[in-house]
Amino acid sequence: MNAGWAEALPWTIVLPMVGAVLTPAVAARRPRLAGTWAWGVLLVASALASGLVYQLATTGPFSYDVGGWAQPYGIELRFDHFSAWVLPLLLLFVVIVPFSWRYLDHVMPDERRPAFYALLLLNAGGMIGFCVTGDFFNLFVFTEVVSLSSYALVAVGGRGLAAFAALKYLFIGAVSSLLMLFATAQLFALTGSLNMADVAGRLADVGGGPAVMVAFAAYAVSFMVKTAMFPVHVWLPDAHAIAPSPVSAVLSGMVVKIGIIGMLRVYQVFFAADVLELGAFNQTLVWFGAISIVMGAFFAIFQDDIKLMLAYSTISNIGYIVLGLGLASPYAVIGASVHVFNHALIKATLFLAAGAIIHQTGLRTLSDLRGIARRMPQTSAAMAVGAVSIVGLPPTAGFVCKWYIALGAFESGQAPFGFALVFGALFIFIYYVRMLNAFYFQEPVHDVVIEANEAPWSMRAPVIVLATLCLVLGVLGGIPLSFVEPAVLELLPFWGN
Amino acid sequence: MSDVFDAVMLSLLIATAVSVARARDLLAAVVIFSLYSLTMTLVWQHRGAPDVAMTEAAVGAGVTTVLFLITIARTTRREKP
Amino acid sequence: MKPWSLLLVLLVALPLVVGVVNLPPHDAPDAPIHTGVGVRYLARGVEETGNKNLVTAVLLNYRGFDTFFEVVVIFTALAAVLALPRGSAADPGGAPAAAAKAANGSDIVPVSPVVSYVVRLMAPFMAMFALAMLFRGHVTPGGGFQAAAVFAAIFIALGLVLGPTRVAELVPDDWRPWLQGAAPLAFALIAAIGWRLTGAFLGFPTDDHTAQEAMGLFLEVGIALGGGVILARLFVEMET
Amino acid sequence: MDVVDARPILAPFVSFLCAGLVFAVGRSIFWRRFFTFLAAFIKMGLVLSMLPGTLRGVVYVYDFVEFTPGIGIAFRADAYGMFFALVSSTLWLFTTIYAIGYMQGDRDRVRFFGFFALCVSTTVGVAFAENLLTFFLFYETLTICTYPLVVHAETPEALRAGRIYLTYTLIGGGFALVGAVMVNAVAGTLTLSQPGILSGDLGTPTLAIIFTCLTIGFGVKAGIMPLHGWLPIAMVAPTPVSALLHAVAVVKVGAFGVTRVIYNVFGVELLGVLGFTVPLAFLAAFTIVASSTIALTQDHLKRRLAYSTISQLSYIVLGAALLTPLAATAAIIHVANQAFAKITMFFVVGAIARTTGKKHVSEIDGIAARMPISMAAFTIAALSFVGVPLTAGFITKWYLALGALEADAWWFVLVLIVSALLNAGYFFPIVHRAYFRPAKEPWPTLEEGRRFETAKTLLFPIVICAAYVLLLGVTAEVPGMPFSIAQVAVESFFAGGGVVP
Amino acid sequence: MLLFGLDLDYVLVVVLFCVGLYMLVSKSNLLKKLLGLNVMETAVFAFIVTSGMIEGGDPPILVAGTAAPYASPIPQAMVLTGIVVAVSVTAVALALIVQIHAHFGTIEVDELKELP
Repeated sequence: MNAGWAEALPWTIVLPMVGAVLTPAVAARRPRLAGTWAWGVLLVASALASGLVYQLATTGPFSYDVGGWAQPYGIELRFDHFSAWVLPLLLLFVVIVPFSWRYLDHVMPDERRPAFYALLLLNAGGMIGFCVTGDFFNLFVFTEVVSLSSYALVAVGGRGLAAFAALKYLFIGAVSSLLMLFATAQLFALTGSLNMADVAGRLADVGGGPAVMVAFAAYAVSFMVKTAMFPVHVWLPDAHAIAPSPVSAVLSGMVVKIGIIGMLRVYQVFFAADVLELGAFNQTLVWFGAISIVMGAFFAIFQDDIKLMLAYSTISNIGYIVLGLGLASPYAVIGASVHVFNHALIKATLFLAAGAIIHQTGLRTLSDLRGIARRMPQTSAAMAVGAVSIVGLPPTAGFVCKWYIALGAFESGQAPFGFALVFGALFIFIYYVRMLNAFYFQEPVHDVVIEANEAPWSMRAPVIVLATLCLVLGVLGGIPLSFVEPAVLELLPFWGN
Repeated sequence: MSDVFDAVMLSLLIATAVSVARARDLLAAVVIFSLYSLTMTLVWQHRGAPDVAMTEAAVGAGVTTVLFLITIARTTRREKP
Repeated sequence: MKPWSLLLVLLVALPLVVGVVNLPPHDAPDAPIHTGVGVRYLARGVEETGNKNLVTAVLLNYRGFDTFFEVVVIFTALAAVLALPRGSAADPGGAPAAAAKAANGSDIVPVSPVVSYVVRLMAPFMAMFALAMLFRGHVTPGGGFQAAAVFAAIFIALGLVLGPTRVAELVPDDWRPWLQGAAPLAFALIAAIGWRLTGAFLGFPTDDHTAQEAMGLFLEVGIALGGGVILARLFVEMET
Repeated sequence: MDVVDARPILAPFVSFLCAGLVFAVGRSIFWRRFFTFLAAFIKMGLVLSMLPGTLRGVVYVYDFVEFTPGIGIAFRADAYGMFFALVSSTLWLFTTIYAIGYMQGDRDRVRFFGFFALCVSTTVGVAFAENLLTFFLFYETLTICTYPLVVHAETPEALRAGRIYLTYTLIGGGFALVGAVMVNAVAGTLTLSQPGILSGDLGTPTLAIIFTCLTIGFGVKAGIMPLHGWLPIAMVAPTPVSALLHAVAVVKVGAFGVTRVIYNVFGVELLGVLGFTVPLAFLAAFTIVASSTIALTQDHLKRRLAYSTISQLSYIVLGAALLTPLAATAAIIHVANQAFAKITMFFVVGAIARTTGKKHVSEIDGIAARMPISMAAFTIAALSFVGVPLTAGFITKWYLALGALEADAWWFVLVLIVSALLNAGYFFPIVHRAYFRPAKEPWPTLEEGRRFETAKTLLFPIVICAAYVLLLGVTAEVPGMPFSIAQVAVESFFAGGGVVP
Repeated sequence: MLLFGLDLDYVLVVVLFCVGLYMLVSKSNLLKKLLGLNVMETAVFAFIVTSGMIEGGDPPILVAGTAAPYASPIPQAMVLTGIVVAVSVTAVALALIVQIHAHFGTIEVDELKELP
């Protein structure tokens, strides 16, 4: 009854979960086997995901009824253009995991590796589920799986300080999940159903009362917290800086995007029902986005620790995406949705390269890492490519989305935000120039930097692959853009233009 | 009659919640919290949700309270003002 | 009273109150909840799932996918506790904390004989009650989680009395990682079987009641066992 | 008419590939030189092979990738693009020869030659850009690729120069991006193939914002007066970098951009109506005069040349701003004239610094005795800048004056005369010192067995470029030479109206 | 039960939510914050189950003793899952608190802030 690859939809979610559950069992005797096991599971999952994307490309969005129950009665999994983000997400995981094999040597003793890789797999599975589910309560459960594994992954590396940062993240994350649960309950009380498409239908005849407004507001605030937007971004810098680098790459690149994809899902439901007038909300999104860009870039300039600075630049890039969404013009939303992927790719490159450098030298601040490029040429080159692409300069992936979001800004007549977008990001380049100068053009100070040798092959290969992808996608950026376009145009009529 | 029971139970709940907040000694706070869970069990039972009542009793009052007690054993018992 | 936090609480509270108050009255029979999706579960729930207790029916059958990942969340909690670095700053290697060691070398915290006798006396009855809850789950209130919680309670009580290491021996070492994952693995297995039988992931065959019964029971046992071991292991890990 | 052909993308790709190879295999000196020369010759071959077609009015087009309908990366070798590509690829060849000689025993040559090839590949990319997106893409990549060259010496003031260079060019890049995006939003298309894609009814305020953003964006690199600050400071870079980049590649990209905006984005008729180019023309005129006066005061040879570059570039901007076919021809042809003359001067200054270590005007008394050929070339270039007949410079000034008269802005002719005098003012003292002043202390004599004054690799490009200056001066009317390509380009710009000479 | 026109059950649930939130925000002891979080969680579960109630409804178990109208089973299933999730989050938080105390020797946020 389901078209070819659609059968694989539930298994793509369940596979990483079962893989995670089995990791302690598989790696009981030899803990280091956990890494290879996790990699294998992710490879199979990405094979399934590419089948799903192929199915999406050929026959358009499809859905899968779990348990055989018809649409509103059981849980429906819906695979549409926005959930195609699952494939690049898994591919990034497939690249990040090999990096972590050698990286974990200086982070944790071996017997804790199975638990770490279990958490990583659970995180991946949770995010796949989040992007694919078509049921509100299911969305909440997947958010919990992702959040819980993220809290733990942050605390895995350091000692007391990491635990404190993780606990701050936990408290804010738990409150935001509670708001999401409250909004789900509110919608359930109003419509009597949990299936997104069904709720949209029933919401139309419920009409736009204050209760519906509060439900939307609760969802919006919850996703704003999850994606670390301007007023509620406080938890992100410490959490992402203290976490081990592969974890920071996962957190900054993908876990933060949960809020964005959630917001897109909620947009789809509330606008299909057409019960809310969204001009004011879009405007606040645009303002918060713009402030996030400038504020993230501004704080990033004053950091000396590389990873803390990368965490702040995540806030700035999330501001991009939110600004794009808030502008609600076709080009801006296309640019924002593709930037979800591009930013994940670039941020993964930067964090892994920084991780490799920290792994080899043990130093984290810019002033200590002077002249590292001589001894670690390839990693520093990847860092340079990442730096250029995060600011959005042309030959790299970041540029194309910046062009589209700016185009959307000018097309919808909000020119000042176009200017803020373009020049807000240049702030951050001041730090990157300092970094590149320190890496390439200054003499090393510490002797550990002088004799540092290039990262081991299993760490260098992922970094190089990601860096080349950053460059290649700058030119071939068309593929994700043309892929996302139909979904955005299908969504846009509801935005009133 | 059931409305009066409802009102009393919910106000008792809020009273226990506030006293958990005010309790200085962490052990006392945890014990009051388990009392809070047990009251909540009664509320569930009254609202026609026996399954939830039993889970709340077993998991909410049972396991959570024990975990809190273990943590207090491993950390401090007094809350500094 | 801290003014700033009061302000924040009010800022959050007011919209919630506004939202909540405008809902249809909470126990009105014509509220959308009772006229929405729930009607079908109440009307045809029993003969479609074979469960008289509709909550269990919804939990395991209609919305089994939710419960699958709820069990995964519990496992995540255990994985998190296992992944965190343990041990105090003094001996960061995560060696069992010295504090738990009582004076006489064994790790029994001195407990009065009355308590230990009562606990050891009560243990079998608690186990009996847990099994009852487990097997009657599809008829009376109860089911996997409650049973899991009671099993864990037995482990924890015995652990307090006999010392955590003795209790840990109850679950043989090379079995432990498999038992830990019992719940999600059970769900995955049932999902596979359901897929073969009915062509839908986690699909229970609506006509064949015995198969439904067996699969439901298998899930309940899986959840009880898995949940119990995980909660007990949480206790043991937090203790040492 | 448009012919689909892969050569417009192959030309930039060749030197991009060469950069990759140099980075990969650069350790061995032979292979590095081999690849650089091979790429230079192939690029020259590709561009020359397209020349006959361009002269016949054929335009080679190649759509590389389409992001979403209407926005993508595409290449188009129209007459003006071909002209600029021809100039920069020939000069890349000579500068490579010069750089090999100049960088003898220097450090980090792999990095130098790699980024050097990258810069030229982006310059040719800019020349062949079919739409503003591709143009901007290569424009910003050029900024990033030139940064390592500017800070090549890794001395504190090199880093300071690099930082200033980046601040200017990136802020300029920001304005250019905003302008390009507004064009895309307002006009719906980005193509540079039409003689003007904006229409009058978009409202003057929007058009004014677009014009200012684009002019500031490209003006930074074109060194128009308030935005020129980075150019003199960037002279700290090694001479081949100053020669090719700050005399040809980087600054010409800026001027090329301004002319593209005037001719292809706005179009001559619209600008005639709107009158935005009048203030631009005044600004250009001011830049010509002001930077020439500053050049008078500069004792450091390279800084004097830098200020002379700033003033020469504004000739191009002025020519474009006059909106008449003759002035347009002058503007386009000046791209070549100024390039060859300025590069000769930089080569000579570099040769002097390399052989005698003298960097200041006051120190080169009587150098002609020691380095006769170089100084002869320098004199030819100086004559060309002053505008003496038979040299390339004369043609530009001649057509620029005609253009100014055609646009009945007679006072521009005055500006030209004043600037010619000023040019004489700061070049002739150098020539005078070199030939007629006795050397303060005897110049280090030729080592035995050396027949020429400096290394052959330095001397050969100097002589060739000086010859080119004369060649361009003489062969204005000969078909097939750069001047005729300029005329084909002007025809396409003024397809709408105006008479073509 | 209606009180000045407001649905009392729902309002009390929100009040409970605010007590929990206040505890989480204002208390400086991490354990107290966690207790506040638990109170908030139970408050939201109370809201869900209350919304599933029905006038004089029996639990949705179709055996001899019970008769229509039945309380809706879906909210109860949601709350069951919610409680289990709440326990897991609490367990992780407690593990972190033990870790913080082991390293810093205190679980008061005010003191933790002063440490480097």
